[in-house]
Amino acid sequence: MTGLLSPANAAALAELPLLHIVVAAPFVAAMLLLFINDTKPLAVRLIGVAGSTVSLIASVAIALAYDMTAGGIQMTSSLPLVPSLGISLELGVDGWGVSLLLLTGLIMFAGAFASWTVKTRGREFYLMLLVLVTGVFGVFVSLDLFVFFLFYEIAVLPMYLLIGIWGSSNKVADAGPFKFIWKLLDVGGKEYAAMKLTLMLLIGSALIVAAMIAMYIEAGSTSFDLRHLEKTHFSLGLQMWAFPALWIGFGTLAGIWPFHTWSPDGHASAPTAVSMLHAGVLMKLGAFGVMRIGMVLLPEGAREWAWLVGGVAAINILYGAFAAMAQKDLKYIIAYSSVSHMGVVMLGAATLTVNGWNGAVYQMFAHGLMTGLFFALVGLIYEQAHSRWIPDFGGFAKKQPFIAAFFTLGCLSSLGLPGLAGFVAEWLVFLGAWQSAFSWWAIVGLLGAWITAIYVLRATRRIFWGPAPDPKWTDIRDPIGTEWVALWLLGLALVVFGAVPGLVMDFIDLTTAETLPRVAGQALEVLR
Amino acid sequence: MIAVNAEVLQLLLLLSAALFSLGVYGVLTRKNIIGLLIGLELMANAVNINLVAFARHQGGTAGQVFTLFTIALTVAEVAVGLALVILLHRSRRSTETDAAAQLHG
Amino acid sequence: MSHQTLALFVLLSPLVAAVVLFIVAPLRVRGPVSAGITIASTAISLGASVMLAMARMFGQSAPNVDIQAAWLPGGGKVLSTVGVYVDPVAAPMMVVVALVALCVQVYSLGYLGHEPSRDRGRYFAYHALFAFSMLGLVMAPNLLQLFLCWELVGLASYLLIGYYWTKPSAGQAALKAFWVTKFADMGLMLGLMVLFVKTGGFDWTVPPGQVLMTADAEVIAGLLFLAVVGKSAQFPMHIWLPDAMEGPTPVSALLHAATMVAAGVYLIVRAYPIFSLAPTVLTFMVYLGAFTALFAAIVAVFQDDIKKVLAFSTCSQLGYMVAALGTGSMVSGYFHLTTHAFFKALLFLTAGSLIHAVHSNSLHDMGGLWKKMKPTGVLLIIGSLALAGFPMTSGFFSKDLILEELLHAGHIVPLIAAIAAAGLTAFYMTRVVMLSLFGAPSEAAEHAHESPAVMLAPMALLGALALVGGLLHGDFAKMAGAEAAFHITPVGIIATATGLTGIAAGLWRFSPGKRAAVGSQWVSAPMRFVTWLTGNAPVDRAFALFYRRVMLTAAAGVAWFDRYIIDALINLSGWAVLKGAERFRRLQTGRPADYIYAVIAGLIALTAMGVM
Amino acid sequence: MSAFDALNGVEILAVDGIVAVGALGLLLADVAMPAGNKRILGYCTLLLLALGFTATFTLDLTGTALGGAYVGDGFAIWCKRIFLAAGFFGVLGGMDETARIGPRRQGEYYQLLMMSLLGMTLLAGARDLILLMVSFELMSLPLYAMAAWGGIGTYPKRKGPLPSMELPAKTKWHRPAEAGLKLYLVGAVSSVVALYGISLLFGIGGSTRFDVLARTMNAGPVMSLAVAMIVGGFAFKIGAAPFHMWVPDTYQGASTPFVAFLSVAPKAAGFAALVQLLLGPLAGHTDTWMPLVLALIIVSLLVGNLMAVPQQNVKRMLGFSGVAQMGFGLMALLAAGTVAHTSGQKSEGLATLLFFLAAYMVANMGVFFVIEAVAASGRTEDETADEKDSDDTLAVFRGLHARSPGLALAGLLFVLSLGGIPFAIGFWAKVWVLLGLWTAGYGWLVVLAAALSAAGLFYYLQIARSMYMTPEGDLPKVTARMELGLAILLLALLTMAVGLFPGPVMEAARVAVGLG
Repeated sequence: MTGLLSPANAAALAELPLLHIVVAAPFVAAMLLLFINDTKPLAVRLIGVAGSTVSLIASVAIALAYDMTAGGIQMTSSLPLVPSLGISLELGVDGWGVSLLLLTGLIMFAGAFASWTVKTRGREFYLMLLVLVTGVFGVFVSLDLFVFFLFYEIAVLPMYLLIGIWGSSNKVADAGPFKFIWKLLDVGGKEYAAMKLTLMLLIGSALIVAAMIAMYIEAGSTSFDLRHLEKTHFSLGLQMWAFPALWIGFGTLAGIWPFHTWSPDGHASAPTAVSMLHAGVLMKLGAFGVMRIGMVLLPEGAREWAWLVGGVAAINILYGAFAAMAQKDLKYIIAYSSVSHMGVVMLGAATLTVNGWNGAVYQMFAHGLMTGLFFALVGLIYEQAHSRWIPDFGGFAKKQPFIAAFFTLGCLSSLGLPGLAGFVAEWLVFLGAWQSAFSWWAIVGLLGAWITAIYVLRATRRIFWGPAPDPKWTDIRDPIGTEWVALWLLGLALVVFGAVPGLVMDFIDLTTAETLPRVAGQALEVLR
Repeated sequence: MIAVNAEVLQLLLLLSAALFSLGVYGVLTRKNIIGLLIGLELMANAVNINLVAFARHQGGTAGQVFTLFTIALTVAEVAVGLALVILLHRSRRSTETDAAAQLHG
Repeated sequence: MSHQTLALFVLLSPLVAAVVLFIVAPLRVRGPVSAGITIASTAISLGASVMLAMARMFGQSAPNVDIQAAWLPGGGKVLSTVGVYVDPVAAPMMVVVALVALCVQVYSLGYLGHEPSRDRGRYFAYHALFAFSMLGLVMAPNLLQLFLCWELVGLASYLLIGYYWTKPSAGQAALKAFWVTKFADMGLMLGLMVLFVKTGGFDWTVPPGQVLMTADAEVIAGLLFLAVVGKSAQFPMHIWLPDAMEGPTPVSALLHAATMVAAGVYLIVRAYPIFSLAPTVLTFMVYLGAFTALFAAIVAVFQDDIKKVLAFSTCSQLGYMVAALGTGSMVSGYFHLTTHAFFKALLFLTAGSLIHAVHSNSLHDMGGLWKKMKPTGVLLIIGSLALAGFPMTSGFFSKDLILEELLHAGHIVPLIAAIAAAGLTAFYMTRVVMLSLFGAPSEAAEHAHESPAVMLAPMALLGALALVGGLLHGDFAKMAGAEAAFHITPVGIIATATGLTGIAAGLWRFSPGKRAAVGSQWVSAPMRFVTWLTGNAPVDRAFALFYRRVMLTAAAGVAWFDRYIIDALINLSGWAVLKGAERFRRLQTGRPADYIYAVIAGLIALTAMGVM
Repeated sequence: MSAFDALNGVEILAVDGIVAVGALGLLLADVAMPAGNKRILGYCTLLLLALGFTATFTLDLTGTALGGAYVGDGFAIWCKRIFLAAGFFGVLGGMDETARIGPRRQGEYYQLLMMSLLGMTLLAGARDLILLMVSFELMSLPLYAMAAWGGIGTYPKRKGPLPSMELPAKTKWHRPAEAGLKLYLVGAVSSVVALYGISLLFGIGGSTRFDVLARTMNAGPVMSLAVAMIVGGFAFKIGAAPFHMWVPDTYQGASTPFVAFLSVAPKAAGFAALVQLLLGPLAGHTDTWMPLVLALIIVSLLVGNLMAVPQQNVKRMLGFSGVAQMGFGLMALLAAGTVAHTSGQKSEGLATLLFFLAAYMVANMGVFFVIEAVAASGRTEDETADEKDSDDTLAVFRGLHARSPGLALAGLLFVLSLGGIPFAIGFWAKVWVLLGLWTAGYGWLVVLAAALSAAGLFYYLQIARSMYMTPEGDLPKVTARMELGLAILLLALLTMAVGLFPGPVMEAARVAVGLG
């Protein structure tokens, strides 16, 4: 997006409090919703859409205003929160932030429309959704570790209510010998899923707190400012335990194996827009945390533990792909595929190479778009068929040609077809993996992409292809009205950002090039 | 007046400890709240013996003043206790501790 | 117009058509509109390609067109570019692709005329996508773009094979094609990674001042060749190609005979600077290519489905090309690629014409069509002769060149295999011609009638090229910087004789009188083993077993593990806490006496801790 | 030396004076006032408490009084504010319930509350063993009586823990009496134990003055015994495990607004007493008491969190959760002790403790008031709280989001604050405590506490679940009465406001302990 504005105009744009707008817009919309009567669904929806539209516009404006020649962290502002502890609302954005803000803006905009059909308690739904997205935006623009964490928690918590209230329960595998457990916990129920998700993520964040506090104290107990912490050279002892703590803490949200089990149940139970946001954006918070906090602040720790991070990511890729292949519930397939794809992100991060990191961040972006599209589609199918059970499906393309087309598009991005955003990311990650100290990661990644091709296309064939659908599916249809928004927006974005990756990659590469040298150290010199 | 030297102090402390233990024994074994309160009194008196013994051993008045306060506190405490016992008795016609055992778990 | 502009036109016109058709649904759902846009765009491409190629093939002086734009950044530098690159290697392939694509598209107007308008619209949109990606592949300035388009043609293949998506078999065939080629493509990706690590770029030439070690070159070439095996249907990854015949016949002609499957061969041609540094891989190519050529030819003999015959024949011919490239002679393989594109596309189109007439793929249902469809029949015979290497047809020249190169390189066993395959090729093509045109007419064939002109015209054009295309061999070689004059050599004579023998045997065996010749029952007892191969059974079954036994079992195992071990551990801990708390709360008995016990016990514990 | 020297600096007892005079004034007014409108006494109490609270800001209460037995410092003043605020909210939120339980005797309730508060405010500044114990008892004794405050009702058949204890149907049963008795029995034993420990301290040090004790005491087995008894005795008051057994039963049995008060103010006072002793005369003997505190922390965290999990009664659940919360308070103490031990300086630990207590006060009282508001709406006019056995189970919150969106939102806010979720005051409290604890070198404890705190969300979210995820059925709409509603609103605003901008309050806490 460089060069779309003249430098003067871009500078003028950067003068606006864009970062504040992007964070505050959804929150203000949420607060407005408190004063709207629940009996006016259209007003509620419009406010929700308005909040997300302002954020989207602001995030695009941030991308336009970001000065590519200067690089670094821009549009900074500061508002002391707790001066005695050095906590302050430091906002600012770097290249990674720009790209992920853009992603969040897109997904939220699409999600606001995908939630159009929420039937009960729409006001509370939009309210929670907007609060959640406030947290997400906040994380991407925080320059203060503590505030980063605050927003992180804000983004995680509304999920409990969103899933618990508006979610749906799933058919899960037979309890087998675990009937006594299944029954007590109501495994497969939406409240089970919501509670599991919340507890796992928050217990993970306990580790983040510990590492955060330790880093703060070792850095002199004066400031949580990331720029300050970056300048601090943490002792090896601290790095050796704090990095894995951050990795597991943030990684739980990123779905690293074996702390991923909240993800399939959670995503499968969540309502459409929530799945979109959660798989599309929230899981990225985890990966972003590992990279932005864990790796950048604790470079030695990252180097020492890269073998484990990448190894687990490799497990993730294959494990998620295989698990997805065995699923019969459509949402579980997508959920497990997210586990697999987030493995690609973590793999890229673990390579500690330029290409790997570029790919990792781009994979966050691409996977966000893709999985957002997927969940929007699944939501549409589920709304009409009232089922997600693939063996019951078949021949849907007859009645849902566009859904079939968009689903195929998502599948193709998922399996890394060139021309779609997923390819750029996966290719760079695998390339980075090959350049890293652990070349076999690349082979695992390639295999994972191939297995992805198997299960996504198999699902496509089972759902959409084949003879005319069973007579019981008389009501299914193509999208109408606002349902189109998410599909076209995310579908086109997949193509555009796949064909012209530079639009976003230029931002990402800028930050990667700036931050990687301190993490990768000498390794970088050798490789390019 | 007997001077309380170190040996005597030790004896007195042992006495107080014994009394305290007796009180604890009473508190633990009595089912009746009145009996339990008596055990409590024994424990409180062990405190008094301690205080008096120390006061005599060290000289000064603080210990004796403290003892006076302690006696008052114990009285007040038992008075409130008895009031509660009466309350319990009104509703349950019993002064056993187990009469107040419905809130649990 | 400058050459730069022309080159951009070649690539961008189908791109624009594809983008417009994919995005603007109202245009796509109207078959004629979609067809018009696609054909017009392909025609523009063809025109521009021809202009570019003429300058390069006959003028010799035109500089290469090289337009590149940054595509991906990496560490502040440009990691890779995309663009168009036209050099003497790319130029003829551009023409072939655009020409065959145009022929096939025009032909499709007639062939699919009875399909619903909406479906035809979709079909032509896919064609536009294919034309763009195939031309992008051919004109790629580096191997990364070649790979991008390589995958996109795979997508087009998937979509076009699955064109009849309501047919379960078409769906399966589409998936199979995609999975197998995608698996092979891992080799290409990996090869590019190795190439990047070794040379710092994705170019097919080693940058000046750098040396590519032979071992590295072997690895890279080997990995690239893996992708070729998949895409160009070499043994044992050829299994997807026969199934791919589920697609409409014009698609088979364009993708699965003339151009897309030849992309593998083109990759070798393009990356020849690297392949030429890898002698082991080259030798392996010779043997695998020759084996595939013979194997597929044998299998083709026993097929009753006319498209399956041609599909195996394609495998076989691709084997020739691979073997030729393995000998170190780029020109011969490449030349065979172009001639093959013409005559095999022609054969598929004529087959389509026959199928169109009898509504069946089976040779059983044909017969006696010569009387009803003379023009088609003539073209089928021309195509068959070219494929059989009948003297002075295009196939004759290109095949001869290959055999000679095999001899020069000293690969005697592959040479024998190739000659045998040539004989078999002549034999099975004669069988096809005899059974379909001159056999006893079946019921369906009684009502057959000739195809419309819109189908015949492209066939005629291809037929002409199949006949005379071979005469271009000299220019072709010159363009590639080699001298290749045609000589009559012993090998050529033997090969031609073998081919003629094959034709003769076919004429004798399948002469109209011998009714029993139709179907596989003509096979004699010792040939049982070979008939077993006709179902493609062993390899196919091995792949199916791998899919079911390994992939699906692993999937089920992982899913089980996830639910009953990993997830169960987490559930178990939750359960343990809940149950434990339920137990633990009994300590809160409610009896005041117990509470006092707790206080005293706590005190004793604290005291014990304190004193110690 | 004049006889009046002891009165030097007595002006720093102004707030205590207000409370004391208020208590006596209420007594007199109660006697004089006609039975009909005793509710005015409640408003008088509010006024007095507000006055006292304001006085902590407007008057200079620092200095020494009573010949050194009483010291006014930042810590004491801050504690007083917490007590007075808790008292204020306790009265405000409980006004209706108090009037309903004993319309003619509500004056007594306010007197008792004021007496108890007097004990607390004195305790906060006590620097003398005698004053410490007297004020401690002054605080405790009224609470016993207040816990038992309530009517006698009949109940459906109840299961007892043992067959012999099962109550036949329609037995008269006085739930508050049981609550009071349990509080009393455990409390009396504990305070006598503490007293015994203090008598030993007196014996070792030879004085009742803290400053003297700090100089004269020598470590030894007797001291260890004394410290164990003192820590154990005061741990009862703050409800740390294993001295917590009264907590859930009393919470469940007593009237909810009183529990709101009981659950915060006396605990804060207990902490004040512990701080005075452990960081006063025993500051030099941290090796003696820190292991004990550490043991209490771990047991409290585990027991509190574990036992809260299966509770269906919200008040019981909050009781156990309070046990776990007290673990956090003790952690602050531990951190302060470590710093005192290593550098002999005042530390942030104390500031975190103050902030934690304030945060806990706000959120915990809020939850109890929400419970009260919901439960009260289910009662008929002539029913008193203790007569309905099930008005405080999780089920009463069913569908609260529809029955009263505001209350549900406030309730959500309070439980999230207790659970330590950002942008609520409780989050900052917990994080700050953990920060101090890490500085003190207990990294592993930080991880344990943070993880258990997150796991504790399981039961806090049960409340949210009941409010937001279960259908309301035919349960009626809820409207909180004015005073109660006001209390909830104020507390919610505090939770939000301090949660969003914790800086000034945290800074004030630091200043209070002599930092910054």
